[in-house]
Amino acid sequence: MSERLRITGGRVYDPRHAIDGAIRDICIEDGRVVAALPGDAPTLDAAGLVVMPGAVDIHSHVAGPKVNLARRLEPERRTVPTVPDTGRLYTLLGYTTVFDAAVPLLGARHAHLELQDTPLVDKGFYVLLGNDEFVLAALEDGSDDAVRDVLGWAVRASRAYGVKVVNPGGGAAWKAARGTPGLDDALPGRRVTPRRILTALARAADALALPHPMHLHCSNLGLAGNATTTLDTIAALEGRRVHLAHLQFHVYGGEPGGRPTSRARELSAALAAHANVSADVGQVMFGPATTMTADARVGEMLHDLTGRKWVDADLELEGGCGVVPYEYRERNVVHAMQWAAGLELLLLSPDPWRLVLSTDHPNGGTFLSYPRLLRLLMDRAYRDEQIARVHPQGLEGTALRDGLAREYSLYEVAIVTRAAPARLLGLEHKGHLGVGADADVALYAPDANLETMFTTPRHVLKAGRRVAEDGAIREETWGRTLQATPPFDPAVERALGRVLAEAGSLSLEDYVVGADEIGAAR
Amino acid sequence: MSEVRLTLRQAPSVALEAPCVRPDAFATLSEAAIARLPVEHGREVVALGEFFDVRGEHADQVRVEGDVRRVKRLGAGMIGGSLIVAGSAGRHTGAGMSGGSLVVEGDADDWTGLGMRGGRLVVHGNAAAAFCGAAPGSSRGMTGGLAFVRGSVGVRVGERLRRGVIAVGGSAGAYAGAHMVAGTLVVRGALGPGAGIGLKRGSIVAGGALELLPTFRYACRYRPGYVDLLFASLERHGFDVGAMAAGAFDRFGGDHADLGRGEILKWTAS
Amino acid sequence: MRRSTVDGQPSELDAAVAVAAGLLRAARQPLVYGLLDSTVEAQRAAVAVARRLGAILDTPASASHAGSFRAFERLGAALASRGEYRHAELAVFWACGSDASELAPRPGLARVSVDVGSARGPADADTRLALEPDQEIPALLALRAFARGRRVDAAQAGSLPVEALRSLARRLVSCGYGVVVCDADPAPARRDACRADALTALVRECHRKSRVRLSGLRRGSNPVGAENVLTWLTGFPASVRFGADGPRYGPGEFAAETLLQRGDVDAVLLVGVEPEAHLSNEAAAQLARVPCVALGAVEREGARVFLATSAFGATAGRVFRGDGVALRHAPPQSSDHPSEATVLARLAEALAS
Amino acid sequence: MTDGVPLERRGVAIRDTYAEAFGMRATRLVITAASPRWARIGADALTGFATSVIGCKVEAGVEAELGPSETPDGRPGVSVLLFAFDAAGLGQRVVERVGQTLLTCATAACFDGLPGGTERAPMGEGLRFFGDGFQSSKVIDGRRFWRVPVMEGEFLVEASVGVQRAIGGGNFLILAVDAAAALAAAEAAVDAMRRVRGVILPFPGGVVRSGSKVGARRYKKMVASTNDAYCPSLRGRVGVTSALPDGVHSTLEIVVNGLDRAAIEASLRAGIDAACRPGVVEISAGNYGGKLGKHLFPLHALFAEAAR
Repeated sequence: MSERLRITGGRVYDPRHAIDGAIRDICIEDGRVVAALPGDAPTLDAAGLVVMPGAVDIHSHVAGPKVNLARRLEPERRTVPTVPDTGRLYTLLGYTTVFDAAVPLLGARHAHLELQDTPLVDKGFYVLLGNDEFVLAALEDGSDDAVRDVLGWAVRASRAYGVKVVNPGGGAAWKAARGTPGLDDALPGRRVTPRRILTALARAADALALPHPMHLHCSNLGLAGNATTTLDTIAALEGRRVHLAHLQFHVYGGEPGGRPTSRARELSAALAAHANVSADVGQVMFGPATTMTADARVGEMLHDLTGRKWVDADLELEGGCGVVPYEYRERNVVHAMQWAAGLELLLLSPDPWRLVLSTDHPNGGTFLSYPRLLRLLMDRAYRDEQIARVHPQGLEGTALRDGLAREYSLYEVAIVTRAAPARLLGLEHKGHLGVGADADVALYAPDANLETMFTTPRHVLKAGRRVAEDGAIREETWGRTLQATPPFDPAVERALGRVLAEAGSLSLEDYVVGADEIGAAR
Repeated sequence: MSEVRLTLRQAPSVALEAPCVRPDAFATLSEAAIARLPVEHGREVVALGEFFDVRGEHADQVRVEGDVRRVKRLGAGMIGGSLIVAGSAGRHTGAGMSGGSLVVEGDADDWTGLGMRGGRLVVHGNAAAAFCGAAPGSSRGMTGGLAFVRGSVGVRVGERLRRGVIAVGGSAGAYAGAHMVAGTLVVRGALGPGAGIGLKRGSIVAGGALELLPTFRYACRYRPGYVDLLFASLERHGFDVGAMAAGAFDRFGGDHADLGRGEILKWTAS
Repeated sequence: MRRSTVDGQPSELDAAVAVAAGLLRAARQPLVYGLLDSTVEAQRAAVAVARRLGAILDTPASASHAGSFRAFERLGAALASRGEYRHAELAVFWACGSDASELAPRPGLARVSVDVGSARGPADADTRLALEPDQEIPALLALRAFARGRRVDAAQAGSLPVEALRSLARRLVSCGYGVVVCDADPAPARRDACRADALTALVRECHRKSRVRLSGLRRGSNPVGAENVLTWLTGFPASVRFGADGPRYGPGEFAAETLLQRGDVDAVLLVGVEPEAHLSNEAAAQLARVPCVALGAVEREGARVFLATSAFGATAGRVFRGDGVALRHAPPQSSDHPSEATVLARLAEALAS
Repeated sequence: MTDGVPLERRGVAIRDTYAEAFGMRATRLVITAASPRWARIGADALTGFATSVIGCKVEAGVEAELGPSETPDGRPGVSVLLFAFDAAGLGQRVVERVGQTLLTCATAACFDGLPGGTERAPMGEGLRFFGDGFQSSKVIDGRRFWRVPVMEGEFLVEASVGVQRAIGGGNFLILAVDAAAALAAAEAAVDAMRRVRGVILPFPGGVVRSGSKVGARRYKKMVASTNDAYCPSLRGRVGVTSALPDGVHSTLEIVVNGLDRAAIEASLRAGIDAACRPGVVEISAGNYGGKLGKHLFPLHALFAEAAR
């Protein structure tokens, strides 16, 4: 028996199809949008409501070893929700697809265990490469084809959706000698440079035709002067496709070792000039946060700042990770600058299809602050009120001082939270409401307070099921795990096996996640 | 002067979670409304009135009678008023309280005054483990107020104390004042092993025997002025400082395994 | 083949599950205890049962690992997966052995054994340092003070081997890569509330100047799995009560040992554990008086309901290695009995109906 | 009221005029020490050279000697009052004076004597930096104290002091037949007034001989100059309208600052009463025609109220 539903009379925002608030019916059958339904199909009255595709989070941290360490680290404040709550809370905001941005090969099985227990949303992750022995050995001894095959194997073995590169080569260098190599510095004891890692992996991701390009966390995150690194990185990619993660953390001016300032304007211009580059913003929101990153250097830096808890972990043959509880404060000059830099990027954005929303949950703040972020973008008066509250020195030199007037429209919001992330991810059936799309839909009641509007959708549908209504879960369904299936030459396994035999504590088979290890646990 | 009196009618068969017993909350409630407040008896949520006879209403003076050793979280989070437990109280009594007066006339169980933020907490008998201690993971334990125990306390009294004063008439178990950040802990009797471990700042005033950790270093013998202020305050609140009213203190600075800006003042009669 | 039993009498599984569900439902405060020798799949299923029941959920780690939980929550940790230990130039075995081949004797690895009372490290260590039990915490603090560059007064040090500790601290802060190995599930006599904290703080301090990691040895088949599964499903690694407002954490408070001693549970579901190995005599005696449902490969005497399952060794599933790496557990032999996960799923269904 | 009705005590006329006083801000410090002697030494040093805001920006004096039961730390003590025109200025003076005279004074400690005051000025907050990072603080019963390590041991000083509205410049004049009679009467008055709490007599020995008028005739820069109307030697000088009756050959003034009106009234009443003795012709008061301040103390009213 097919399940049908007609959503009637709503104002539809579907940027992929250039629908900007037109009154349309959306017809759903068996979890997909269809062109039409028989007249007797059940209806959901959406008159007066805003209808959007379910939102897609392109960069979050929701599953895997470091996320779970963070949960255990903070029983007293719980910034990082449990796995069941992650699925529920995302859904209650109208998000129906979520990607974890950083899972090491060795943590893939663990990440899938958590994804199996994550209800409601569709989900997946990007596997970490670029500081590991597998890629470094291939780069040193082999050809670009070898790197491509390592990448193909890694995505298949970990059942990942894409590939994430964090501080290319820098993680390995930090681990070996706490060094921070420049783009053309050879890593300690190696002939490989960050530039080589970067370009080879970007090329490999393209060669394998992964649906999402290389997802890159640039070097020198959080450090004064890192805007130069980011600009150099964009130049080094020579027009190859790349997605820059949490761009806000990489746009700082100032002297190395000094107080960072914002160079968001320049990065915005660079984004305009490079159509091959997309990014998510990594907005900082005031309040509690938990920093968790495969960039272990950042963990150490933040621990030195806070002097409190810190999890610092090394992973054999790969990098490691750092977890540090954090708090962003309005009256802290650096935090104010970070907050402003994110808003600058969004308000100066040359193309909403290439700069999308994220808080790098929970690094810049939790995903629960998305509605507040949307209000900041859409409501200038509210934004000005907030601007008046933050440390004034933090705003010096930022475009916020110029009185940026831009207010995002509902149409643009639908782009940066839905249509664009889906397109950047190569998700053909997400982020729009055309025929054949997954019937993931969020319906909002307009409200003068846009934070209120986006905090509690009136209805959320997942694969055609009415899963949430007015802030309560109505039915707990189970989403899919999304994975890419690039080809690779099995011969690469011999080389990988050699690396493991020399320096690992597991066999190659131990790295391979089985088909039976994904999908709903129950 | 009106008062709300709760008398245990039926002993709970397993622990009863009763954080609803708060004098500040009772101030605005009728007798019937108080009796309807929810408590958790194991997995069941039942009305307070199922277990207690409730007499009185609209008062922030509350007296609890009967054997309530299995009743947990009495007065937890209270912000004002007065709560008297006529006998011994269960775990987590007065946890997180930020104001008012809480008196346990008998003994107090584990985690009494956990994360206390203000007000006055008095135990006439003994208190068990983690008196005025810290919640798991929290960087700070008690952050304000005055708490004292006429009898002895168990292990880890005043862990991660941040501000406020804790006084113990008898002895203290192991790791008294562990990881204190600031504040003052006074123990008239002997202290168990590991007193002041991880002390960052703050003071432990020790009236009885104690074995110092090697990471404390001797400074001098004197009688710092604040001690007399503190003792005068304690006496005003009804805590007897005994022989420490005179004499001097040996000051040991530490814990040098940590920040090391705290002190242990060890009393000496001379 | 072993049969499930009800009151000692053989029973079909479904009938026994129905009796178990009735027994647990009738309890005012049930306890689900164990999960130590269980696969991740069984651990998940046990959480689901506990959640449905409104039970308290606990594992033996609440007693054996309490100090480590506390230290992690206060300070965090400096960890490494086992393969990393091959970089080690210095291994300090703190009153324990090691089963990691990466820390076996080899050129370039200096191995130090710190022996505390009768708790001794590897017999073939290069250097040994002997401490009395009451010197253990003072020694850890002195090491940390030395690592910070502080002095220790002879008057307070008493009989501590100050020079040996100073020398060890120097080695820890100057090595290229060091591993401190400790017993993270110590026997009851060695459960000091502050030992893990002092070890963690020491490693953190040394790590400012060198690279040092703490490796805690675990006991049981899948203790790290239990912590991980409980954490991602409830937010907490053990001692969780499913109350009216969701899962609540109560280390000590919701630990099986004290719950039993205080008579605060009136039914127990045992999964993947031999409780007597982890409980005091007093608590075990109370356990014997409480209606009990036990899953396992070996019938439990005195249990009202025994649900026969495959042994851990014969159950396919996933487990976590001691260093936190998830692995597939592929048993050499298979079992005719259903797995714990399967039986728990049936129990959850029976509770729902 | 007793308008127009002559009033006299023990044969001394009390002129029907008023003492004119002005609003100030005041604080009270409680100084304790190992002995009454050292408490007094500290208090005398702290209140030294603090007679008039005209020349030293603060007026201060000893209020009372305190027994151990009256002090926060149970040691012998002295309470002093300090007066200035505003809270900020008062706070600066407190920090300067406590730093110079009590931080340095053997065994002394210094506490806020107005702990209920909602308006606050920093004391230990400013002085703690002498501790060079070795200082520490304690909060006891909601009050914060700084412990500043010193060579002797520790200097204990409360973090802040309460500040309240107060009145400065309450006064009366003793018009006597000669200088000896004026001085004897003034001494008697001071002894009586010092028994009243809440007031200080900031001038040397509690007495001021150089009563002043507001401004000057000849020197425009002077804010105050000699009170020529009461100078016996200027009687009959061109330009002087003497206020002295015949037979008066010497005048002394008593100035009193108080925490409130009632304290000043009690103090004036006690002082005038004691000053009414042989050799004194008349009691008058410094009346500036309302130019000085808004607080007026009619002398006759003091005694009318006492009679009630």
